[in-house]
Amino acid sequence: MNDFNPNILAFCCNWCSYAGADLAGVNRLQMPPNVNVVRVMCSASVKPEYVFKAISQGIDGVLVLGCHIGDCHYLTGNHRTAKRIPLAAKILDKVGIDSRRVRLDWVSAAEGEKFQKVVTEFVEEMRSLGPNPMKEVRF
Amino acid sequence: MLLERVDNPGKLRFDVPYQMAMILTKINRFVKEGKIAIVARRCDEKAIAELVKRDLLDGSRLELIGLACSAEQVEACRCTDPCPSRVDIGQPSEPVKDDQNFAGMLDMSLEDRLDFWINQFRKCNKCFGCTLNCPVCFCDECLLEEKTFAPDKGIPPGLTFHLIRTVHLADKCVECGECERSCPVDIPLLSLRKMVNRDMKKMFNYVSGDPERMSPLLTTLEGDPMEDDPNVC
Amino acid sequence: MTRIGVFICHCGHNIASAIDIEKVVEYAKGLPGVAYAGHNLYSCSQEGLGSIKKSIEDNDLDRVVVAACTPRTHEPLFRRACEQAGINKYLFEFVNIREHCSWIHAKEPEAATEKAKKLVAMGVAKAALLEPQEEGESEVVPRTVVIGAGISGLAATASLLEQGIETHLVERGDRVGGLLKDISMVGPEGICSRDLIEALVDDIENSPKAHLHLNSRVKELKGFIGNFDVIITKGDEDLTVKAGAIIVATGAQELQPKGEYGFGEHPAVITQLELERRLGRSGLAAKKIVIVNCTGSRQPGREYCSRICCNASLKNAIRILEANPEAKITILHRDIMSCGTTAEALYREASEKGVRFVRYGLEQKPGISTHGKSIKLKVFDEALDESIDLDADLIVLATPLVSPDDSEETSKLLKVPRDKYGFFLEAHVKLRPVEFATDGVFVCGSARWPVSARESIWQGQAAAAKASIPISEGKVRIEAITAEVDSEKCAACGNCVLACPYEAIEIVDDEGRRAAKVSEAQCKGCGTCVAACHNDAIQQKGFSSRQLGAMIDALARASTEGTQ
Amino acid sequence: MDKNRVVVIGGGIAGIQASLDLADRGYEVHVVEKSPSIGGHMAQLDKTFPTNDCSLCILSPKMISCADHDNVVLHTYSELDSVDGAYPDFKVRIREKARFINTDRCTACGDCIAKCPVKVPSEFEEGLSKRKAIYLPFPQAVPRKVTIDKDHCRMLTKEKCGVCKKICQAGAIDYEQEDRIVELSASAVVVANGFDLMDATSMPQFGLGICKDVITSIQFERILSASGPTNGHLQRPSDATEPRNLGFVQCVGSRDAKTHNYCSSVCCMYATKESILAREHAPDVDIAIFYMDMRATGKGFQEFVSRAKETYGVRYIRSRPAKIQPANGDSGVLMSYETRGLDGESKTEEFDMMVLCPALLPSGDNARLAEMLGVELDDDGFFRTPDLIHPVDTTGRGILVCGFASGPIDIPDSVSQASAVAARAAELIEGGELR
Repeated sequence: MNDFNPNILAFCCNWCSYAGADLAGVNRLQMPPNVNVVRVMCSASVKPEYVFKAISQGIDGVLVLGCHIGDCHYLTGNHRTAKRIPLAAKILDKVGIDSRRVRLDWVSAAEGEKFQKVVTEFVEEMRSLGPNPMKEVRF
Repeated sequence: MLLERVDNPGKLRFDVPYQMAMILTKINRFVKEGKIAIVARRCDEKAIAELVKRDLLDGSRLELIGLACSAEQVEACRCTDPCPSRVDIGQPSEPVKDDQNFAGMLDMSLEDRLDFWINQFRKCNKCFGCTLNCPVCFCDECLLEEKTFAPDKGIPPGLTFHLIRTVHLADKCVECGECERSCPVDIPLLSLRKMVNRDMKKMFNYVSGDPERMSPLLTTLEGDPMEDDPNVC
Repeated sequence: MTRIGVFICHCGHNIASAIDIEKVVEYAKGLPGVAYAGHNLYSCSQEGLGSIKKSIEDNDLDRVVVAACTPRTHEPLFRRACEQAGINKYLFEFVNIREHCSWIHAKEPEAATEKAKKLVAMGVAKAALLEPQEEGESEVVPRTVVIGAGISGLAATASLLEQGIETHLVERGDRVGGLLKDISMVGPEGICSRDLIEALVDDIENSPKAHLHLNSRVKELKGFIGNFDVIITKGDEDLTVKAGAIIVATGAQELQPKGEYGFGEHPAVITQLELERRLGRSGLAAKKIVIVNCTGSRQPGREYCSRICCNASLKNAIRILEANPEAKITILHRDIMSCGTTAEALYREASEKGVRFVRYGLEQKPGISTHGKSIKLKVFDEALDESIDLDADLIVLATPLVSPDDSEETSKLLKVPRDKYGFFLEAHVKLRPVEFATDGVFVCGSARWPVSARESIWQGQAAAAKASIPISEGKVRIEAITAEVDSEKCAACGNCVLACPYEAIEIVDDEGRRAAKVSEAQCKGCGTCVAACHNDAIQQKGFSSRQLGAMIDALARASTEGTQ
Repeated sequence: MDKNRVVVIGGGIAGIQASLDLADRGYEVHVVEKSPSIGGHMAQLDKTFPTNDCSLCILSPKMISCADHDNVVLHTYSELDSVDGAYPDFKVRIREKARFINTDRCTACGDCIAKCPVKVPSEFEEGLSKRKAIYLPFPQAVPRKVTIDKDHCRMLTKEKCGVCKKICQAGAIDYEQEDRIVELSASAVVVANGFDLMDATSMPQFGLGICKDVITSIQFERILSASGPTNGHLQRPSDATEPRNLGFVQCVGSRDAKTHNYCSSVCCMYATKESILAREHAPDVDIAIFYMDMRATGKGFQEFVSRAKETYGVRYIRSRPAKIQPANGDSGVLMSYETRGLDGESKTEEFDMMVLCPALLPSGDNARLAEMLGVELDDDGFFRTPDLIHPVDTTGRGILVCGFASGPIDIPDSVSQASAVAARAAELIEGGELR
């Protein structure tokens, strides 16, 4: 197994995913220490700009986690997320960055285990992709 | 040129290489009343539709005079949709079947593709020609002139700059090609736009410039997402 | 330069067992803008909070970062401590190194320590750019408008008046009472509905704070919670009422089942509401009565169950039998939906009194044939698994309540959503049943979903409670974490207007310059508009793009430059 | 002047909503909850019908705002000792039972829980897993303070152990703590003490307690819950395997002349919800619901049932099972039931797992509480609300009721009743403009 340690940014919405991450902690669900959570009020407030900024600066992967469709604390915020983030991933692909470096998923406040699963899988995936090539790029 | 009366229409030239939608937004600021007739190619028409959607133009005050582009123009723009909904001037030409200019880019490995684009973007001297001449770029000041998203204010501006422009155009680019034409260093921007537009069609069945599709997709509830796997759409 | 204080919590063993607190403290000291870094055994204990407050004063700190547990439970506590030490509470940033670090990386102390450093660096980067925020207030007009004077609207009005709140009750008809006007007795309790209405109307008529507008409609609604302008129109006259809250109680109507079971063709085929009218007037001559439940409901096109019809059928069957024990009553049904205690007791009573229950299926609906005055029904009885014939001299169709013809108009006027059947859509099906997503506008009774008189009344009272809250307080608190627009940058493209789930943003024209404007009283601070803006012209306070951008920079920097 | 005070009995969703509305209305609210955390039965549910919203996701913010509200005082792990006086001046004595924890010091860090050697069946997990003798009932408990179960703690029963005290760095353990009595006066009292699940072992024909794979619906909620004892994996108790098929039995002990006449109102819908969720967890599981009348009267309910039938292939069988008995060995059950029609026949079908939907009973405290408050219960044991114009008023002035305490009712109706209670309390307190 390779020993590359990806550096990952995760946006979690305050009401579901951040709470789901908290629950994973409360239940002491162990997972790789590569994911750094930024709390936002709603996944719909995550600008694609943030994703691009992170990837362009060499962060290896970006997770965006929100409430399940229908559960959004702000009624329908996450419906927008569901379009913006996959599109951002696709755009990265167009310029030669693996779209798997950006992943959107839904984690509810009761899904500590899902948070663990998403984090673990994503870290594994980033490990297999290797370092973000943008790390080496200087403009 | 804004004419209030046309006495000798035969003298008018219709092959102005400007984007009419963009000009309209400027005219809009000082012509507050009355109807404006405008000669519009298909791309003008679509750009106008995008601006009308966003309430930046008042559609009811516009009368479009449809201008069909010539075969040479179609060829030059690699245009796949050259014919306005109503042809008043010119003869409709056959569209380019499928613009495959970008096919080569998609065939590249990710590594090569990144190399390719990085080399392209390194040429950028941040002249903002692509934004200033874009008919659907409507901000007065551009956020790309600020530091928030492009940490080094220098030239060339880095990858974020181009990615942000790309995502902003995703639900409104009408493939007029003005960005590419106005780029002094020949970055193949139209190809990038076309690739993303194809994704938009595939992911959300969304086509910019379609007046039937009333909402700017990325901000509204249209095209409802799938619950189970958010990454499939 | 900022003077940030960073406090790392041990949380007993909880954090300290996996994370080397000393190292994190040392690292924090070197971060830009940090004037002090320290640690506490339990930051949230009295001692911990005391030491944070003392450090703020001793070191003249202007921003505070606590790295401990989760903001979801502990943020208010630390914010309060900041406030007590004289720092605006929005200059506080929480870093979660317990749930998100020590607890989930318990066996990797080194990696956990490194991660904690990154998280602290990100928190500090954001903290440096935090700005003080004020929670605003806006005045509330101490008056309500209730639309619809059916039983639910009456109950809401009576409750508001009883609480001392001035109320305008707007009814489009010439009498109050709604559907109950046609019903003589309310079941299952068996209460005279006229008494019920009169009791409520007496209350209303005797109150100096009540304004009843009959033959009137709401023509226009503007404004937001605490400050609505309602234009009530009657004939040619318009009246503008300022109100703090609005209650929508526009009710429902009975479906007229054109063409079903000979309705409209044969005089002996009537709806349940017509049966109610006849029972109220003179009683019934008919001896053989068949009631057909679920006429026009629970079928394709109108899938829903209208909730109250089964109980009405049971109540009326018993009533007919009480007046005329010789009557033969058959209820054709698909399921008897008598939920709860009293309704189920009614079902039992009807069975005991001899009402015949025949279950039919949607696949084989009862067939009807008429010969002069007599009517024959052919029904496939699912329990017997065979067809039976029934003679009837009166057929009663229990049809569902449907939304009023003008509900679409009402919905556009009040800017409140409807479901696919035209009933109003509440803010949350489970937990906000009488609220709309729009603050200050409430819904009750059958306008939301078919309900019994009892339910209508308590929902009316519930809506009254909700409406009374901002009025009794006299002001509404405006979220500090709202969106704000830089109108210089705004291109008025309307993306934010479309994106806002609360309709809190509009494009306004300020001397020729069009720009988006956020109604702070309506904004919930979700930030959906922020991500929709192409020009960064709209920002979410406390989560600005500069702040989040700085966190991303800090993380990127930590990975390239390391955290040593 | 002191704020007007209202005492709310019960901290489930009805009590929480009533408290929030009353507190927002400006009254001082004292919530008396018998268990260590507020949240009630709703906290135990995985999802809620008909939208399948995650239950705790929507409840937890309300629990937190209740605890944080300046006008709310929570008395958890508490009960009413007595109520004297009458409207508008009730004298209420609340007994805050000893938790043996100094709650000012406890940070719920969990060190003590990790080290406590005593395990007992978890009430919250309906006995499907164990908790310690010092415990938080569930991770999102409010308040976040641990409690020592004095019936099982070794130190309190045998004076041996003391591990928690040694490990607690906050010094929060207090084995000497005694019950505390809080006395206060109140203008109104709200009863919101919810329901108890009927003990279905009293009906041996349904096999609960006899067959390992017969469980109650609330146990099934916990099995479905991602944070429950099986982490949301659909498993039957006997051998922890995924069942191939699964049955639901409706009206266990309800709509039944021998036990309880009434209909519990919510079982048809939650069984439908649990079926859909089970199919989502295990797409191949075959599900049958045995019922008498399908009762889907709420908003979106009928469509929900149709979805279960059409999209998820749930079989709805109109029949009342006669007997559920063990199949061969420890696992699975045999169910005998009668099919409908004149030539109805007796059938026996084997199920891997059976979920009972027992009657939801008036709280066991109701008789004592009604006597203490001087109000009447109805024939079924719920609080009587005879006045149609005041549907949340009991027979005692100033004593209001909401949620299941007044009769079988679902969550949205409990919530709107709770708000109605706030309106009625406000009417009473504000003195009445009219009378």
